[in-house]
Amino acid sequence: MAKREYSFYPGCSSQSKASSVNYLKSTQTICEELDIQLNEIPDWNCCSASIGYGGGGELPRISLSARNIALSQQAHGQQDIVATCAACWLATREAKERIEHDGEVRSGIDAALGEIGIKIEGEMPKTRHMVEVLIEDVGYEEMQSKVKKPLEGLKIAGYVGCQTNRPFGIDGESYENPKYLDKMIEIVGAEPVEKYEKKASCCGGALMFSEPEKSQALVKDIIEAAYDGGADMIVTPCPVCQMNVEVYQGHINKTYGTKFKIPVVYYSTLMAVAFGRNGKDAALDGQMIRATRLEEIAKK
Amino acid sequence: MSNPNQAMVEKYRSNFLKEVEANVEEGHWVKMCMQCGVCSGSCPLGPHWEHPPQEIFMMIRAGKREEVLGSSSMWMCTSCYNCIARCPRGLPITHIMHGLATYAKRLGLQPKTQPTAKFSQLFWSNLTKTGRVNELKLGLSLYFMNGFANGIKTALKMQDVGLGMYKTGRLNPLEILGGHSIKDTGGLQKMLKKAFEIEEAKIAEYKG
Amino acid sequence: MADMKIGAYICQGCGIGDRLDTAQLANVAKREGKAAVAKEHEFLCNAEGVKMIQDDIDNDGVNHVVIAACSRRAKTDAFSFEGVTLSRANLREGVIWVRPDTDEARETTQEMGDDYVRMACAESKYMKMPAASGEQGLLRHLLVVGGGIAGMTAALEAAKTGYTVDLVEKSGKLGGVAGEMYKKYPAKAPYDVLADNTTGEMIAAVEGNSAITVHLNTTVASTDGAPGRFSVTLATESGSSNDITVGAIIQATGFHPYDIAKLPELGGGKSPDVMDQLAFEKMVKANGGAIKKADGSDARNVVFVQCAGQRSDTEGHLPYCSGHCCMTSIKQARYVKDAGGDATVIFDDLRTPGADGEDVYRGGQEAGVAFSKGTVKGVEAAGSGLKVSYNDKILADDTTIDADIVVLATGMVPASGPNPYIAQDIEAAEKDGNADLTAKLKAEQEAPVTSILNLQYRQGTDVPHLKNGFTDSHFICFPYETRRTGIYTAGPVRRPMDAHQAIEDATGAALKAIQSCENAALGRAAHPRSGDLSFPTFRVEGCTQCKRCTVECPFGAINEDEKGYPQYNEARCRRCGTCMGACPVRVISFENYSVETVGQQLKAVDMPDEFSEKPRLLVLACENDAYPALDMAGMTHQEYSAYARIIPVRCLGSVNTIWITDALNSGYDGVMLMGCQKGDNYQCHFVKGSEMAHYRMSKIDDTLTQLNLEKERVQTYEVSITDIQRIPQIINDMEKLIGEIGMSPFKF
Amino acid sequence: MSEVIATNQTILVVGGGISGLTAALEAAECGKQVILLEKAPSVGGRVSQLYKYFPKLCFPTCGLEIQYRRLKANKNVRLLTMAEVTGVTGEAGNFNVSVKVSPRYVNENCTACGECEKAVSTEFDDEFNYGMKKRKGAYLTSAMAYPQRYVIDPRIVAGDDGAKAKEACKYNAVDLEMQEQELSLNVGAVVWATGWKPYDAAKIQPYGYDRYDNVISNVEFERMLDPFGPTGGKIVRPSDGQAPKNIAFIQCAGSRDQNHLKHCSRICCMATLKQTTYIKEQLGDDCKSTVYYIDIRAIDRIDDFHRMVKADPNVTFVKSKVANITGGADDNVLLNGVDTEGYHRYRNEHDLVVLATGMESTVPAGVLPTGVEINEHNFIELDSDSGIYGAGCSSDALDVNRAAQNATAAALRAIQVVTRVAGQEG
Repeated sequence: MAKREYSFYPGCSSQSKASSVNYLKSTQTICEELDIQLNEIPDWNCCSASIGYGGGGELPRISLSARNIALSQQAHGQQDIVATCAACWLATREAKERIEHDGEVRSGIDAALGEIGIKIEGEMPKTRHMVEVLIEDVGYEEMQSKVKKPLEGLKIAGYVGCQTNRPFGIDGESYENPKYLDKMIEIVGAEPVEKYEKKASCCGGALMFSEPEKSQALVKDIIEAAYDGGADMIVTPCPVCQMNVEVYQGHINKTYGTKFKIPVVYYSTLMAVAFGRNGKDAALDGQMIRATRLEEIAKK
Repeated sequence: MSNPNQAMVEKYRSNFLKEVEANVEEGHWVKMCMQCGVCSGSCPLGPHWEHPPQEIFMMIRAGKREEVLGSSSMWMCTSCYNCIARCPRGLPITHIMHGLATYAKRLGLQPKTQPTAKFSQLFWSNLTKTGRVNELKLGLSLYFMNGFANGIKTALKMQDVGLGMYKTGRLNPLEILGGHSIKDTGGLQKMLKKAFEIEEAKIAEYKG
Repeated sequence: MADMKIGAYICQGCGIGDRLDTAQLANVAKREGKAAVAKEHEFLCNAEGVKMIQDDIDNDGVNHVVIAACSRRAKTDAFSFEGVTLSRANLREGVIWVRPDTDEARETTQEMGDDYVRMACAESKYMKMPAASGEQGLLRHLLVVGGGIAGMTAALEAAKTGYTVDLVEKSGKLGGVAGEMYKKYPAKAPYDVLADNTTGEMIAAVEGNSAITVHLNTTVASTDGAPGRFSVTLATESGSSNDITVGAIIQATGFHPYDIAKLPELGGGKSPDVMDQLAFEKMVKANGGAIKKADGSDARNVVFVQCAGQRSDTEGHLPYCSGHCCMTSIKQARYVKDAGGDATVIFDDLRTPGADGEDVYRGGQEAGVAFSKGTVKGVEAAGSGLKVSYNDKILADDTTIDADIVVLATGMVPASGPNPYIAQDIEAAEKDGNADLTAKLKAEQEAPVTSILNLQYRQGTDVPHLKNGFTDSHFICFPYETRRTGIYTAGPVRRPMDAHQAIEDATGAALKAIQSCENAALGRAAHPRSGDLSFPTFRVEGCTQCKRCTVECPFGAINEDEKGYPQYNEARCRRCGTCMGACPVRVISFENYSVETVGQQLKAVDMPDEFSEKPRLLVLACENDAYPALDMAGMTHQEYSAYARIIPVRCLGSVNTIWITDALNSGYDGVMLMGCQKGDNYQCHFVKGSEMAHYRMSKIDDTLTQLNLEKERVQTYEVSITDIQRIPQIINDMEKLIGEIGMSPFKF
Repeated sequence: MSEVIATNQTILVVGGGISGLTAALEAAECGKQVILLEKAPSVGGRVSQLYKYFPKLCFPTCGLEIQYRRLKANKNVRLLTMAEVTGVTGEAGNFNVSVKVSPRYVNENCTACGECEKAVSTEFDDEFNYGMKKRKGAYLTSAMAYPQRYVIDPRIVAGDDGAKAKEACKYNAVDLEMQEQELSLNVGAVVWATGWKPYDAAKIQPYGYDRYDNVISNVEFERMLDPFGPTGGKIVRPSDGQAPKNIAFIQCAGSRDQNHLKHCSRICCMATLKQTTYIKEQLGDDCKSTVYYIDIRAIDRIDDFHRMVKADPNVTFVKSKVANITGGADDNVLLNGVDTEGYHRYRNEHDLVVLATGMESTVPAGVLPTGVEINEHNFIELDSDSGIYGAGCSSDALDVNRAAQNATAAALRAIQVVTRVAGQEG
């Protein structure tokens, strides 16, 4: 099987010692296993996520992604741009579509990029989420074939969240009840929580900072539903979700008197462990709430 | 005329819908709402909206300019895209809400203490400085956005989170010294300046 | 016709042979049924069985065929013989499938079978082959009344089918309301744009069509005759008249806009800038698209008030929705937008249905028309303009909006003639104690309404109304069923509708009119007894000129001659037999359906004596609903009493009380009449048949009293085709009841 | 069936539902030759699966009985069941139509005695009951089925059940050797009346039709009222078979929605209003209904039905498109949304939800000649010269009354074509 190559947009939170560096680490691990080569976009910049709107407005915000797209084209031609972060993926893909469909936006972007002597050439490359690469290009079957240590006995709530899911969706799955994460849980040998009602609910996203009480109330429901479903841990494809659901459990416990302590891991972590890699490669050391069951399996 | 707000009122002869269509991101969609209520019912922060999206659309049509632009409602958007996914008329509601919020902010009409309005500006400033987000600085500036005393309180409250992140290698205290940056920060800022200029030009003509 | 020769054929298939003694059945047919031929066959409906029968017809002179097998509704393809009468004894669905297969039941089951064979033979004996009267030939010529878009469409479509047409228009020009339109919606997707009014092209097509004769300034002075031979007198404004003969008639007389002066609270009649949709349309057309107030100044703000005086129970308002008004207001609001103004539509429910509706709605929004769900409280003059106060239901706000022009979306008032049954309706309303309705109908009766067709019919001058003046069919499945055969209404006179629907409607009506001509020429009945050649005749020497048949015919088919004798008008008749049921002296009959064909059946039943504990229940079941339900009871193996003897009738309206009297005199212990739902939501296929039967049976008590019999022995039921479990139950209940009140003493 | 004779003066009607039946019969009763094709084993279409019609609340089988009687009596109509059009070529006055006839495995000898059904045992989802019930491999669609002839499910033909069915039939009606046939028909005009299918409720993901037992579609609700249907005529919750006490109707479920059907399906408002009367009829005051709607479209003179239902204290109307459904206790569900009249948020618990799913046109792609215009809603546009005319719900989302009306008009257009052909050929 030939090596698969992509133009990679890691995003701010994946940088070294940033909040989802563990996501990057585990992703790199599974890419090794699956023979995927990620070519980082040189000098990429922040996408401004969704929350940047208040400062950035429309055109400046889109220009950020446009710069990344142009740089990707410059360095990697028409290679698909792949992001691991939902916000990065969404912002880039939305920018691409807006540039394509809105003439006024297009000319504004051309002018802005012109200031720094770069431009978008011809058709823009596809913009994809890492999960799409895994499902659509690699396929469940091939992923399953790499499993060396099935995660038997683990029950996992697949928490898809918002932006990995809406408005574009993964693999044509429904917005309300996407199943791909459950399928990924299954192929690594664990059991997904069925009817996980909160799987596509919002964790409060960027409002966690400005409206913590409101956001934490949403996170509480997400965790509660996972416990209700008998989950040992939660898995997610989104760095914002991962962080929001993992790191505020202490606060939520204080506010609501709950006793939450459920690990929240990335799919890439799960897969890295199942593929037989060690805890470090799987970035298990990045868990604030340690995923001890995974650690045990990784040590075996 | 130097007050853009007043300029807008006059330009559009009090027709707020036309103003929104001209100046707000995706504003031309507002008229397509058929008042079914799915967006309002779908919003995870719905109960916290003073006026949910669909009511805002109706208020725009009814010309309730101050009430809309001065509302904290749009700032409740978590960008979860539920409304967009479900809207039977395909309105890009998330973007319209962002657009309205930004527009209100540009005209200086947003609620002065709206935390998300502040945070979103902090976020933008943070990222545009170096081209990449400095999570530590962002966090700190956030804690202190409502003054020093409050900031200390919040920082203390968030201590456990910060410590946990630090221990797992997901937070770098050294970021305070600068942290991640793109190489071509100058270029980036030039680009953004241009983009801002183009956008400002749209409303500048009414600033007089 | 050759001598009658009955051939009875008894099937042994489907378990009949196992459950019944078919040799005995054959014997019964021969001995009692007087069948010249009686044969058993193990599988009568297969090619061999059918051939056996056909051979007897061809070679043996059998001309009255009795099939004792399955229901008359089954195997109709196989049992279809030309030139002979056909009677079916229902041994399968009607006997073995509704009785348990037990030793105890065997005797009574056999008795059922025997009786059904007797009945079929008796019926057969009194049946004749029906043949058309030849009263009218094929006349490929139609009268269309109304020169609007529906009338013109009907004329053009008929002409395209090879028919000639006289098109009558009361006014001096063709085009009607559609001709007044500034623009219209396109006939094809995308519907979110406006198209030019093409009525002018249609008028030119009509005027240029040699098959269509246009009569302007003309009305119909008189209409007589029947499908295939209507004689019509046309009267022109100038006083001249013109006699024509047509095969069928389409009435497309359209509507009047509701009078806005009745809506003073909405400014109707108070300001020239408050107008209805038609007036607005005319104004825009006259101004070539400019929106102008009465004083000639430009109107910038136009407010459309939906449901003005309609969908309302308020006295004087229209209780219905006119269907088109939301779409029309959106169109007109777009005129305003196109002219650079602002338009707001205030609605309750926005009704833009179907494939085109949502496109229209979105198109209006796209064009910038504002929509507001609300209730308008009032329209008042304010300065040089108008102020509309309303409750904004979305913002839950009492508010006002300024307007230069207010358009009231008022409803359509059908331009139908006077309701021929208004007197009857008033009587019924009075009987029900419905004072509101009575008052409303009386007001309608007093209002002078000009006749459209001037029918020279015993039952009035015009097409009966269904409700609120619309001449619609009452049947969901059969939208064109007027109660005047050969006269079809189309467009808004039939039902509120827009121009596109009116075009569709008129095209369908043209088919029905053409079909009516074709049927009349062959003497065939129209729906629902399509193709039936039998029609009523009467014995003139027995007739007492009592006029019951002419009054009770649900279709106004029967006229009276100068001596007061009935004239049946075959082509107007729907062959239901209500006249036959009405006749107190029993002189009316159809060739194959008469007082005798039924009366002899019920008399042919073997009547066990009073002490046998074997009662006999006569069930007269409407063939349209009750009988199929009984069949399906058989198919689903619902058991019912072995004492029931079921005779299908064309309609309960055809049941003559003599059958009841005869049944009681013959010793039946109970008589059950099963017909369709009557009343406002009638399901009777002949409109009034079931109701007439109920009325007549309400008078049967006297007979029972005279005979000293309990009233409960005769019951009339409203049943439906889905009463597959209920009908067996009511039969069984009757058996139980007889057990309680005892057997009839009239068993001789 | 090789003896099917059609000429360019024959009208082909495709689809034996209420529209196709109407078109075929109206044309035939004008003296025209008609071939009527039906894909299913029996005619009647969607309406045969309904309990009652609005606004009269009368029974569809009542009208069908009349139509079947007209059909039985009229030799001008030739009915072919289990027949599907695979291609149409040619032009008005001269079409060539390819038809695939699937084997029924039962020939005209069948007396509908039911012995084959008794003999077989394997059960399958019953299409007539939208899979809410099982039927055997030898079956009659319903007691009203016309033609009244059994069908053998192809899935049992090769097995034991096939042999048992054959053995049980004393009349040589079961023919397991029957093969699929290809027919080629020459006809003058085509009336296309293949009708509609209920929009797939599972696609309306926020409503969780595929996740919650007690979320059903309006067509399924309709089947519950049939005494011979899946629940014996009882309105029950699928989860536990209990009578519901608090039913929600969700309007525009899949209609007026660019994520689903863009058009308004016209009938769903009236269908819901009608269904509230079923509830009243069967459960009286013990069950409440709530109708969540955007606009109630009780068009024209049937608005009085709307007002009658509105007056029922057991029926509540909420102007709101429900945002989504989540699970509750006891298999109940929670409807989340806002009442847009004044903005009242709700999270209402209901024990049964009926989705008023819309009409999806079944006009096939790639079968009709390219000249026939099919619009974005998948309805056939009227072109009076095309010789192919959409009727009923192949032309628009229509109620039964309008479908019959429209089919009558379509029949005339077809007659005009064959009349012209007859005139030309003398």
